[in-house]
Amino acid sequence: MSEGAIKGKVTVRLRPGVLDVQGKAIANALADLGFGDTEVRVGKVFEVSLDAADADAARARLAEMATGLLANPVMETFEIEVD
Amino acid sequence: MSEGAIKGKVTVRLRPGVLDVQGKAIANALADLGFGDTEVRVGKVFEVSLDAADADAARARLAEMATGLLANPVMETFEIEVD
Amino acid sequence: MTPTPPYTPEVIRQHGLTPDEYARLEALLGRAPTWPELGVFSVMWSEHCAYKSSRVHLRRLPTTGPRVIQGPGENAGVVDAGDGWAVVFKMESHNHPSFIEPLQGAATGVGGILRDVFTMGARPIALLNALRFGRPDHPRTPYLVKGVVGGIGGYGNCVGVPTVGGDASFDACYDGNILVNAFALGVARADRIFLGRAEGVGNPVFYVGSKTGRDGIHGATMASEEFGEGSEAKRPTVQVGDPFTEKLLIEASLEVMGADLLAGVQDMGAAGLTSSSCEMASRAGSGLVLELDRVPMRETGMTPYELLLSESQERMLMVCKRGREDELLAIVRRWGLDVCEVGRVTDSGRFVCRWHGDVVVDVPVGALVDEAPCYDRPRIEPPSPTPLADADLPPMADAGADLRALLATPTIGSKRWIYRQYDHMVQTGTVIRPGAGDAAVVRLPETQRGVAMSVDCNARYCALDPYAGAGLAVVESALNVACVGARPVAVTDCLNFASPERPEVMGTFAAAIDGIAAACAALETPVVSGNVSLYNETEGRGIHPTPMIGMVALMEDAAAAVGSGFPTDGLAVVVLGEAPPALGGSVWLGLRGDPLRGLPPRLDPAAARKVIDALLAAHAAGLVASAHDVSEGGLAVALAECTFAHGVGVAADLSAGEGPLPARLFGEAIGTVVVATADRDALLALAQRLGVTAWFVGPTGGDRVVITVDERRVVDAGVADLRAAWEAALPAVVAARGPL
Amino acid sequence: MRFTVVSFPGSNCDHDCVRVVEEVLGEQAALVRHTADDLDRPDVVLLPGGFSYGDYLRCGAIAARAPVMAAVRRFAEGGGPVLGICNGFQVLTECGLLPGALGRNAGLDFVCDDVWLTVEGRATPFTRGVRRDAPLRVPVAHHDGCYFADDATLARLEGEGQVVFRYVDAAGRSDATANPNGSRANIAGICNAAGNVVGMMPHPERCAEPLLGGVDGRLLFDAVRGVLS
Ligand SMILES: Nc1ncnc2c1ncn2[C@@H]1O[C@H](COP(=O)(O)OP(=O)(O)O)[C@@H](O)[C@H]1O
Ligand SMILES: [Mg+2]
Repeated sequence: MSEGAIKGKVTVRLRPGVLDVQGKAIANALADLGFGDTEVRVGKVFEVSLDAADADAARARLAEMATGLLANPVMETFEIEVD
Repeated sequence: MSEGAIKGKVTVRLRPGVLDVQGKAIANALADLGFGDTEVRVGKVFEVSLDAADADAARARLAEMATGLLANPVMETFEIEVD
Repeated sequence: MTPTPPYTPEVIRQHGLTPDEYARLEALLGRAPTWPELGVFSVMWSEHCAYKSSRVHLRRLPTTGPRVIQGPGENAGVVDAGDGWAVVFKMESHNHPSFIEPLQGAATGVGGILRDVFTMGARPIALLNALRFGRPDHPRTPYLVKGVVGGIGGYGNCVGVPTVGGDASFDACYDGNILVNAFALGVARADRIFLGRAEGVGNPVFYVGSKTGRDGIHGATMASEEFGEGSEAKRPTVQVGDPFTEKLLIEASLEVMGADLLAGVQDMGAAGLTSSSCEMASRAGSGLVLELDRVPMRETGMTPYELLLSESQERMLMVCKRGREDELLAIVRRWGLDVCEVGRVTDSGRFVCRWHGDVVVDVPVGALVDEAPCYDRPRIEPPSPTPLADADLPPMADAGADLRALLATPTIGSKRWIYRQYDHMVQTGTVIRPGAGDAAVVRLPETQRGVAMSVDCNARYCALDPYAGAGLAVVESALNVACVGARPVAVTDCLNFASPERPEVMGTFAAAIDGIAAACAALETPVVSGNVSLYNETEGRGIHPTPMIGMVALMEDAAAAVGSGFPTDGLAVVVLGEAPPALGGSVWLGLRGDPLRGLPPRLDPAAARKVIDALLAAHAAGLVASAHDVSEGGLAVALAECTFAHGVGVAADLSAGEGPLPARLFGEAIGTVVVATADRDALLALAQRLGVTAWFVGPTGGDRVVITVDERRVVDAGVADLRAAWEAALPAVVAARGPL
Repeated sequence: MRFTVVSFPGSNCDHDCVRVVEEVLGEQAALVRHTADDLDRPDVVLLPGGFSYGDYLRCGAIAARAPVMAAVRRFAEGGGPVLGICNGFQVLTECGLLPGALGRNAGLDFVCDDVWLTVEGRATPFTRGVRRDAPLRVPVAHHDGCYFADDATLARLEGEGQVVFRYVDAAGRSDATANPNGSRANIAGICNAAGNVVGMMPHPERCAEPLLGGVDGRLLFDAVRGVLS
C-alpha cells in the first residue's frame, strides 16, 4: 500500500427483522450481570486502507467491496464512511 | 425497555499487535477480486438501547458493559459513542 | 391493510394455488377464506406439506417389516435396535434456502432434521449430509460449498451432535440448484416414542422455544416453486438458525418427555405453527383452538397471517397432560426458553385461531389435510438407455494417468476438507469416523451395539435409467454399511427431482420409486421415513433425478467395525461379487466428455443381497481386515482408495476380468466389494459355500499401487503420489475465489 | 474420588466428561449447573468443551461470568486441581484464572482432527508422570483455539514452565505444519503460576477408550487420580 492510502470504514448490520442470535445472547448476559433490560444488535466493522484518488473514489470502491464481499445482501445492509 | 431508551454504540477492535487473521483473509480476497492492495482490520460493533438518565449516564454504563463483558482487554480495545 | 375477498387471480397464484384448487377450497369452506385462512391453505396444500404430486407413487414403497416400530407419516421413522432400544431417523432437503443463503440455509436444514428426531423422544446421536453442487469451475460453486459446509458445521458442532458422514459430488446439472440433504438419527427406549398427535380434549397446548419473527414467511411455498427471475426478491424471508437455542430445546424437550408430561408433541418446521398444529390435530382426529395473540413475538406489529406462516426456527408445540402444566413450565423455564400456553385440544375437528378474542381462522382440519389436492400427474416413460458399442469407447492412452485424474476429480477426491470442519467425535460414540470406512459407525449409548449409516445416490445412473439408478442407490448404501460389518435394516429417502408438472420428470419419479421399492424389497430394508423435494430447476433446466438414500444398519458389537483401508502388508485382496463393470454414466467417461451415454451398472438386488450376506458372514468369521465397495471410478479407484488410509500398497492382477481395459479398470461394478483378509483360503471357501463369486487379485504391501492385466503392468504409481492428487481435489475447488 | 463437571447452557462435552469419569475411571462424577454456588464436594473440577451460550460474543466470555464461576475460583485459589478442556480453556482465560486469550483459528475454519502433543513444563496434577518422550495423540475440535498472549506474558509462561502442551507432528517436531490453529509458540495448553489450573484445547476425554481409536487422553485422568490418592 502506498503512503497516500485513504482510510475508510464499512459497517455491516443485519437487516431489520433478521434474527440476531448474538444480540439476543448478549442482552440476556447483560441482564444477568445486572445491567437491566437492553436491546443489542451486533454488527461488523471493516476498517480498510486503500489507494484511491480522493474520498469520493474511495467511497465508490468501498461500496463495490461491500456489495461484492463484505456484506451479504440477503441478510445484511452496509454503510460507508471515509475519513 | 421503556420508550425513553438511549441508543449507544460500542465498537470493539483488536489491539494493534494482535494478528487479524480475518482481516488478512479479506484483504487477500479483495486482491483476488481485483480491488488491489488493501489493509483490512475487522471489528465488532454492538448497538445497545438502554435506559439511562442522559447521554453521560449512558456512556458510563456502556463503558462498564464493555469492560465487564463486551471486550476482552487481552486482545481488544473499545470505543463508545452515544447518539 | 389485510386483504379481504374477493382475491385477485394474482393473489391466489402468489399463494401457490391454481384456480381449480382455489375453487375447491371455497367449495370446502362454503365461503371465501379469510386472509389468514388463505395463508393456511396455501402452505397446507403446497407440494412441501401435501405431497400432492408424489403421494400416489409413494404408496408403492415397502414400509413394513418385523423391526419397524413407526413407518412414514410421523416426524421420523423408528426401528427396533434390540434390547428395548430404538433408532429414530429421517432425511430432509433444504435445497432452495441453501441456494439463496448457503450458510443459513444449510444450518437451518440441520436444525430442522434434528427437531424431527428429538420430537419423537429420541436423543440425536448422529448427523450425515448429502450435498450436490454444480460443476467445480462454476463461478458460484466455491461460495456455495464454503457456505453450506460452514452452515452444517456451525450448527451441528454447536448443538453437540456429531456429523459422522455424508456424500458430496459435483455436476453441471446442479449449477442453478444445489442439493443439501440432511440426515439425523437418534436413540430412544422403544416403549418411550412420542408421536405428533394432539390427543386429549381439553389438554393445553404450549408453545416452546424461540420467539416468532417474520422469518421465512412463505418458505414452504418457496420450496415448491422453481427458481427464476425474481427469486432475488424473496431474499428477506431467509431464516436464521440459532443452534444454541436448539441445544436448550433438545435438553428441555427430552426432560419434559422423560417426566411423562406430554400427550403429543411436534416441532414447528416448514409452515411453522400452521402445519404443526394441523398435522397434530389430523393424526389424532381432534381439533385445536389457538390464541394467536399469546404467541411470543420477536417483532412488533405481527399479524395473525404472519404468525401462522412464520418459519422462525427452534420452536416446538407441546400438548401437555392436563394438571401437569406447572411441571412443564418449570422445566422449560429452567432451560431459559420462552414458553406460553397458546391453546387447547378440542373435539371439534376444526382448526380455530383467535386474535384478541376474534375468530380469524375456522376451518375443518380434514379440509386442510385429507382434502388436500392429490394428483396423478401425466408422465412419459423414461427412454431406455442405449448400450455404448466398444468401438464408441474413447481411447485410453495411459491407465495410470487416468487413475490419477479420476482420483483428482472433486467427486471422487477426498472429502477431508469437508469433514474436518464437522465435529465428528462429540458425544464420544464415533467408532468409524468419516473417511475411515465405507459407512459411519456410532455406538448406541449404554450398549455394545453399533449403528452404521450411509447416504448415497449416483444421479448420473438415474439420469440414464431412473429405475436402475434409484435401486442402485439402495444397493450401494447397503453395501457400504455391510462393508463396515453391519446388517442393513431400514431406509430413509430424500427424493430430489425437477418439476412434476413436466411429464418426463414425473416419469422418472415414478420409475425411481419402483427401483427403490424393488431394491428395498429384495434387501428387506423398508422405507420408514423420507422427504420429497420437487421443482429443483432453474429456468426450465432440471437437475438429474437424485433419489438420495439413507441406509441404517445395526451391528451387535461396535468394536468389531472395520475400515476401508488396507491395515497391513501381507493380506490377501479378494473381490467379492460379480457385478459387470459398466462405463455408462461413469466418471471415467466424464473425463472424456459427456458421461451420460451407455448403460449404467445393472441393478441386481438379489445378487447384491447374496454379496451382503457373504460379507456379513465373513465379518462374523473374523475374515475381514478391511472392506470397500466398488463405486465411482471402478475397481482401480477402489483399490487405490484402500491404500491411502495406512499407506499400504497393493499389487493386483486383474487379468481374470472381462471386457475392454477401461471397463475392467474404471467400469463401475456396483455390487462388488474389495476385501482384505488374513485368511484367503477361508474367505474363498466361505464365498463358494454361499454361492458368491470371489476372486483373489493379489497381496497388499509396499508403497505402490500396481495393477497388472494379462501380464502387462497397466498402472504402477506411488501411493503417496496418488494420495496427494486425491487430497488436493476439494481444496482446489474452494480455493477459487468467486463473487457471492 | 469425586470429579465435578461444570455445565453451562450450551456445554456439550459435559456428559462425555462424566462418562469418562464414571465408566472409564470408575470414579464419581457430579454435574453442576452454571447457577450453582457450590461445587458439590469436588476433588477435581472439569470445565468441559462445547459452545457455552452459543459461543456468541466470544467463546467462553459469558460463561466466565456465570454464578458458578465464583465457586470455581475459590476452589482454584485453594489449590484444587481444575482442568478446562476446549471451551473450558476459553472460560478459564476469559475469567482470568489463566493468562492470554483464544482467538479465531488462523485458517478461519473449524478444525476437527487428531493432533499430536508434547507434555512439557512443570508437572501439573494432570501431567505428573505422563510420558514426555513420545507425543500424545489427542483430537481437537474447535473454531477458536488460536492461543494469544503478548510477548512479556509468553516469556513468563515459557520461563516458569507454564506451557504444558505443545502441538507437534507425529515425530515430535514443533513447527508451523503441526499447528492446527496458529497458536503462538504452538501452545496447546498452559497452567497457572501455581500449576493447579490447566487449560487445553485438545479433548483428552475423546481418546480414553480403545473403541474410540486412542487411549492417550486417559493418561491425564489417571495422573490426577494418582496425585490425589
Ligand atoms: N458432505 C459430507 N459430510 C461429511 N462427510 C462426508 C461428506 N461427504 C463425504 N464424506 C465422508 O467422506 C468419506 C468418503 O466419502 P466418499 O468419497 O463418498 O466415499 P465412498 O466412495 O466410499 O462412498 C466418507 O467417510 C464420507 O462419509
Ligand atoms: Mg459415496
